[in-house]
Amino acid sequence: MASDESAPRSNPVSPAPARSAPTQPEAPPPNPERRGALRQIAALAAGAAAFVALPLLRPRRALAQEDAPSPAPGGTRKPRWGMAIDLDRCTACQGCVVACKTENNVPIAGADQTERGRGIFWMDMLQTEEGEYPDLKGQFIPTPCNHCDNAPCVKVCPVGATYINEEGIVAQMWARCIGCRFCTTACPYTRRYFNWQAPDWSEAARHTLNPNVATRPKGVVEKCTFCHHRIRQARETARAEGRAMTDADVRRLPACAQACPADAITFGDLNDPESELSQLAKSPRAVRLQEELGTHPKVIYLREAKWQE
Amino acid sequence: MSTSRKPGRRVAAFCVGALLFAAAACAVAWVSLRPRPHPVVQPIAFSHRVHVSGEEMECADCHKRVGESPHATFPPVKYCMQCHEEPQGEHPDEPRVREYAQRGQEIPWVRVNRLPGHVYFSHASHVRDAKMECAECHGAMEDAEAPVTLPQIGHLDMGTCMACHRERGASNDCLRCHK
Amino acid sequence: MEGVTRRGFLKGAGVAAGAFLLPGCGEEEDPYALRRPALPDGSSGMLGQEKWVPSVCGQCQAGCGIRVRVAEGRAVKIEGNPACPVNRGGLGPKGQAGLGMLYHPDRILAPRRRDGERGSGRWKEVGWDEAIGEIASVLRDLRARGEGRGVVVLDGEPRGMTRDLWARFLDAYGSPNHMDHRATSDGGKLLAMTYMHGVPEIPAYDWERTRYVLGFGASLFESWCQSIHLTRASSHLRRGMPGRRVKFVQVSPRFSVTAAKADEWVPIEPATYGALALGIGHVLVRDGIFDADFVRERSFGFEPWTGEDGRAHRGFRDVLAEYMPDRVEALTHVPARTVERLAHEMVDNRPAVALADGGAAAATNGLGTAMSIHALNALLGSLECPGGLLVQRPAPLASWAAVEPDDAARAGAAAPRLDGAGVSRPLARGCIQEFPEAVLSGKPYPARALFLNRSNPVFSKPGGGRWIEALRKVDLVVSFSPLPDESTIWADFVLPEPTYLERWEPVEPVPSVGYPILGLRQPVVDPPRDSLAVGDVVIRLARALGDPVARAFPWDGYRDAIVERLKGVQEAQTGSILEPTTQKFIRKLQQEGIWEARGYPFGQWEGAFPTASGKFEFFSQAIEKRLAAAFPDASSMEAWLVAQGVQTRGDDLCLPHWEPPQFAGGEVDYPFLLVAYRGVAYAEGGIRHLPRLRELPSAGRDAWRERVELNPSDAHRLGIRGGDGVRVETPAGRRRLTAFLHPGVRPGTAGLPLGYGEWPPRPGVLEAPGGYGLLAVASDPLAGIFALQGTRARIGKEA
Amino acid sequence: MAGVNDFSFSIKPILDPIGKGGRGFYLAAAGLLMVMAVGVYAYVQQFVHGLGTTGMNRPVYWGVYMANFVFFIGISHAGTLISAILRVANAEWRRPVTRCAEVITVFALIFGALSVIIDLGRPDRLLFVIQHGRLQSPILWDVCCISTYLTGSLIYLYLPLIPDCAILRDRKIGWVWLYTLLALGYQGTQRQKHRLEFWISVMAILIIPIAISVHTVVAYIYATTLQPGWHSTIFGPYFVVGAIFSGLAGLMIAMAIIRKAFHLEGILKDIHFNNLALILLVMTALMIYFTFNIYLVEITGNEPSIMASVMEKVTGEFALPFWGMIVGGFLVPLVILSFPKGRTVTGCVVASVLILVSMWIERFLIVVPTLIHPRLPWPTGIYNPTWVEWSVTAGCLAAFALLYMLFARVFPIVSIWEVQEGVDVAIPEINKRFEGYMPDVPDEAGSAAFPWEGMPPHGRGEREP
Repeated sequence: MASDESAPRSNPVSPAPARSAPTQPEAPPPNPERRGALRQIAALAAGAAAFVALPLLRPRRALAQEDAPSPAPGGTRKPRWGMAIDLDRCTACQGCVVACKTENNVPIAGADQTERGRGIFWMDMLQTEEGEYPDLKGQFIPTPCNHCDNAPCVKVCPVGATYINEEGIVAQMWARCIGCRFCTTACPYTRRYFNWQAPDWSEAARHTLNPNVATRPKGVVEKCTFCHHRIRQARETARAEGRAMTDADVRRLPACAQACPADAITFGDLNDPESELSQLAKSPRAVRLQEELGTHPKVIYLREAKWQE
Repeated sequence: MSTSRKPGRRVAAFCVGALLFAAAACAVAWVSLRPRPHPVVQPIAFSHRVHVSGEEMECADCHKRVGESPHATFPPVKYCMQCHEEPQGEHPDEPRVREYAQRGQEIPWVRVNRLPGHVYFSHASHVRDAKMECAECHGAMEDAEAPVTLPQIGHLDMGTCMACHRERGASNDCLRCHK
Repeated sequence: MEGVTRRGFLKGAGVAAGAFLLPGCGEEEDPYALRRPALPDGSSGMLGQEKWVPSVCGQCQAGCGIRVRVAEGRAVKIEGNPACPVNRGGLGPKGQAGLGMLYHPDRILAPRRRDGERGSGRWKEVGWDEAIGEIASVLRDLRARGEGRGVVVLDGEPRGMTRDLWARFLDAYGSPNHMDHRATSDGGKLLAMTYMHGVPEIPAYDWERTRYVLGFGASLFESWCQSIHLTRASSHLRRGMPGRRVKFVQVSPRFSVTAAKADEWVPIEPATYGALALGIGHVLVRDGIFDADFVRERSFGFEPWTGEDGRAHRGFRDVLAEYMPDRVEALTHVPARTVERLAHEMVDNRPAVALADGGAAAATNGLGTAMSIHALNALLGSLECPGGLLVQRPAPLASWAAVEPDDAARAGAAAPRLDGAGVSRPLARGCIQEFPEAVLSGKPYPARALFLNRSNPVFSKPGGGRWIEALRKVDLVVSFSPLPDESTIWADFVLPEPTYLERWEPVEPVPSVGYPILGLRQPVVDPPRDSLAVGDVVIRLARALGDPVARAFPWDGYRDAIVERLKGVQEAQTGSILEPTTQKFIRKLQQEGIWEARGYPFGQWEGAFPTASGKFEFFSQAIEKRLAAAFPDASSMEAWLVAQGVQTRGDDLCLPHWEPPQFAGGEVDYPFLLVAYRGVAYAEGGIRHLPRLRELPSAGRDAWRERVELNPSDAHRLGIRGGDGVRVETPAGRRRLTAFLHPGVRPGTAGLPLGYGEWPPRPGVLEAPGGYGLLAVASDPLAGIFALQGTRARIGKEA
Repeated sequence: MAGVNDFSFSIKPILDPIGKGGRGFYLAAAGLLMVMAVGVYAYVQQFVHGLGTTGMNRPVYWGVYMANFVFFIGISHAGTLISAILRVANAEWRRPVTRCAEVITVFALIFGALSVIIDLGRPDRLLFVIQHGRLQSPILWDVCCISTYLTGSLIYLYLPLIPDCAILRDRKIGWVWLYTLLALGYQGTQRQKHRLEFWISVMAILIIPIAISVHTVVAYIYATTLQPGWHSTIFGPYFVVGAIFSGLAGLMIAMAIIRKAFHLEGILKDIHFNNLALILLVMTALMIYFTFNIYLVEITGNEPSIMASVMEKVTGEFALPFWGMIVGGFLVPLVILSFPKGRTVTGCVVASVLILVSMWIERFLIVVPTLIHPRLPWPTGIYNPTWVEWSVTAGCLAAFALLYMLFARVFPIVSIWEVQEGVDVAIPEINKRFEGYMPDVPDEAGSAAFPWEGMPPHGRGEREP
């Protein structure tokens, strides 16, 4: 190849001799070739468009679909589930935490994982302590998922594994989850949990698994469901008895609310103005966590009151 | 070399060849690796035909909880004993039913129809509330001579469920069926 | 075969072929399957089958009613029983975590005999007949040799049928050594009730109507004996009555959950509650705002009085006169203003109650403290009145026929107790923490056989390694436990008992509502293949010993003994279950889980105070009598008091009084005072074996570590950061713990959560694990109450 | 006219490495392969045992992998964007630089995308993104933009490669079958060449908005959440600037290595480094400007949740990397590049290495401190990356370097024909262009108005930056 370097510049179109022969009718008619190129581009563009548009063209999730007539508190209107947690009643016993763990087959983290901060608590206990001895203030806030009406986690999920269902529950379909953890980072309450590894269901621990709730594998996100399976059960019971589900049926329905010895947790339908929850939501003590973010949480906290307040 | 004449074709040929190969490999993999149900062996040669067509029994006579519980459930041996306390025929398996009962054991029927663990399915909802017939899913059991050894509802994937739900106006909310 | 080929293929090729192309590779066939073990009987007939079984929780003594969901043969959830007045459907974390106990991987499933050195951890499974036969032959020999008094039962049950059976056994066999754990838990409160009220039981409270609660160290919402009931009550008192809200004041050195949740927290110097109570009493009397009617008519010893023998005695008024708020401030560091305010608030918001807890009275001045706090209730007129302090009425259980002991039994039972209760600790009912020293010294007589009934003293009693040494010295150690623990390691026999979810037991809860209640504990699932209730073992043991012991146990089994007593409740024909026959009654009780006879009889003053005077005694004549019996004359008593370092003298010993606390370890060598406490997760037997309790979110990331809490300023001074390993040394032992910085710990003290430690317990370790291993044996010199807040410690950063 | 065979400069050093490698090459390749093997082993561990093998936890749900993702995507901006901008701007000195830049784009992009896949809890469900994709999610935007950018960059790399493949084919160097295939029968005819140049310029224009969109949507992944410190309108442009900044640094390091390894001092000349360094200088200044902007606004706003993460960087646990990044990554390079003496090859390499390391730290400091301080009061998060994360990161870097090395051994790393074309076409064009810049010269001044008209081509330096 070294010899070529000295070749005269003035001979730009000099194909290699061995190959030059058949290139004589070199240029096929321009039009077909151009058309071919255009066709290629068109095909490419169409492919790209299809790729981009495919997700859009898919039928939308069934959110808007009419439900089968389902008896709900307050008639045929769809319930919008919410929860009130009265911090003045709560004594931070964490019975709700353990009840939730057992009910929902939430795995035990173990020493190593706990130390790494990987414990899973669908119902968690947020605690703060401020001040210096002896001027101290302490707060204990049981925190389930807030089931925001405007949930930041739902907006970011790339595969629709999380969505807000027709009754306001922010659901997590772990069978769809790809484990990107965008939702966990997007949740301003840090109330979504990732299975960092396969949960350790030892032979003994498996006995305690609730058959109504699936266990989750490694690599997916899980979260509080407002004990959806218990709502379903209550609804089926009511239906079997030929009546509508009432506020009394659901008042202490989720495992946390059921367990609370202080009766601090009230579950119910925010769409039903008569429900106890709706009444509590009107309380001057009612606040929601980080309301300023515009997430519209459906978990309502009732502030601690002062003596003689 | 003549190869340089129609290089586009060569590229195309190469690509098509590669695609064909990949497709073939996938097909082979799919066929050989696809999970297939294998037939199970039932402990007793139970004939649905004899009981349903012959004796005119209803499904719910044995699968008692079908209208009230998520599970249709297998009948306990004591149901069998209501008729088979005394010999009813000459089938060699019939005395074995009594043997189980005498030993205080349940007949170890093997369950064949299964849904994945993250799916919630309620027989009661479908039978009691939606008024569906058993045969709509389970087929003509009144003609089944031999006990069931393979899943009868082989094609039951999520699309099937959702299509039917859509048709009947039932909810397709994910939470409705997933747990 | 196909599955195997497929899996094999995947294993070989999966990773190489690209994980992304073969979804689910390396996972089980159905990646979504709810993985659970095969059903117990292997038949799918049980699919979807489930039931709820009512029972009574056994994770603490509170006796909350529970219902257990049994799905497909497995117990999968515990919930509160709404019918039970103790908890009305609620249930705390301990109760919820009970399944961890039931399905614990370390369950002992058959009786074991030691197979090797003590503590080697080598066991051989034996049959029940063999085990009971061998134990019986040892007991028979001892009795024959006249050493029957050396048989000791450490009983983890302060009440209940099993305890009664053991008591009966020892009565018939002939030993005084039936020791419970109350000296290390609620002993102070119990003695105050015994000596002032005349009732040997801790009080109940009428929470429905109380309007002011002053808790002295009472960790009401954590480890108070009735935390769940109280949680319910506080919820009602705060938000259940529109326009009225009860004030909770918590007095404690450590800023606990209770302190944070209280309306007011009053920080105080450790072990000085008594002085504060006397100070409040002072203000009440000085300002003339105490309940003069009650004091005049229903109490004894408030004013100075003269005895029948003509001796003048001091009255409670004289004692109170000495506790001016300024002096109290100097002792407790509670501002005098606060003392005055608290006194007035209590009077302004009657009915008000003052509560003490194990923590408050658990000091070397425990009895005086407990009496001072209890006396406050009397000054406020809060005894036996709506919203005040009640005496729990017992359920009308029938009693068994009395034991007819033979001479040997009588002689044995009359021997002095090995723990010194009633002897070296004249006012004590029990003093379990001093038992190891008696064993090791062999005085007054050697301990020969030791039965650990639901008791794990190595882990849950102070004294560090002394317990291990003591267990090694006793000839025969038998432990009843469903799980291996730190004490079973040193036992000769481990006899597995079904857990509380698998056994029969009528349960009378810790006093809570005042009116009689009775729960029935029943098996929710079948007990494991080879376990036996302790009650059955006692009966079989007695039978094996033959008469005269066997004569006291005329039943075929434990169930018969239970039925005999339940008969009394049925025959009383009161309460929530009225049935014509005992059998029907029991069946109904099985369905309901609880029997109750609502309504507390207020205003029944007749017999309300079964004391010598028939009144509430500020001046306890029972104490006076006991002291007189223990010390022949004044000089021997004086000598003893001096030797014990007691500063109180004379009548004050019988009155609520203040005694400066003593601590194990000098202030120079051991600069930190350990404030040991039980958190909300402390279940029966600790926390360490139940992961769900260990991992409570409140424990944070260090949940699995054994912790010591330091004030950040102390930690900073020592160069310790949160999470660092620190060495904690006390006169009783040393241990490596993890530092946890907590601004709520009083500077100069260190918080020590109890119940943590390693799991499973390791055989052969001579050091006592867990927080108790660090606590020195310090007791109230007279009353034998264990001083939980009586140990000083040296804390340094671990290199 | 553009020759496939005739060149006015020595192409020997360019063609020499093709198809063969020296001892150094094999040693380096072996070393990189070993690092890669460790990375693959680490990933297999992670795949089998789950993301628990990493140091991530609640609330630090993202860590090194997401930093790598942003970092690699940033590096990828080196090439295509820079070469496209220079091409569109007719900066003639770009000619020897473009190829090595474009290659960086393709490979860096691959590893950027791979970093996200590595970060997935369920990589086996990757295709769900297409099957069930939700276009409302910024991740989908990323998938679209990155795949478009990857396709575009591949085409943009491939188009200028066609004539060079033809050269290799014709000279029968290396894998002739491959070059034959890739050359698509290119013979350098006028029409072929014209068409090639047309499409190259189309791609050059197309690729610029695509490239900008890519890093903007990468920023959106953070900015669309409510996390303190991420939820910022400036994040898109900030990421784009950071990307070009780090990309340039990466490019200069690559160029310096290539120049040294292949003895291309005569082709990749000091002037190229000088010119790139000037762009880098501008980017450094921009980067400082943006960083100043972000932190000033955050600090003056003094919102507690944001301040928690800011203070963690300024005075807390991350103070050392943060100030190291500010000083070592921004200020020192600014000084070095400001002076002509600093814009030598050595100076450029020093500055670039500093910048590259700092930019990785910068990405890390965007991800981690914010997650350590979530909005709700929470005991401060901890994050200690494990060996798995470091190994996978090292493996990715090694694989990137190895691929780059292999490419340089298979294809000419300097675009031969483009350089030649510069000689053939650009010089007269520049002359003409320059003429256009000058005041119109009256006809009577004569035709020899420009004194450089007749000078030999080799005697002139390129003057257009």
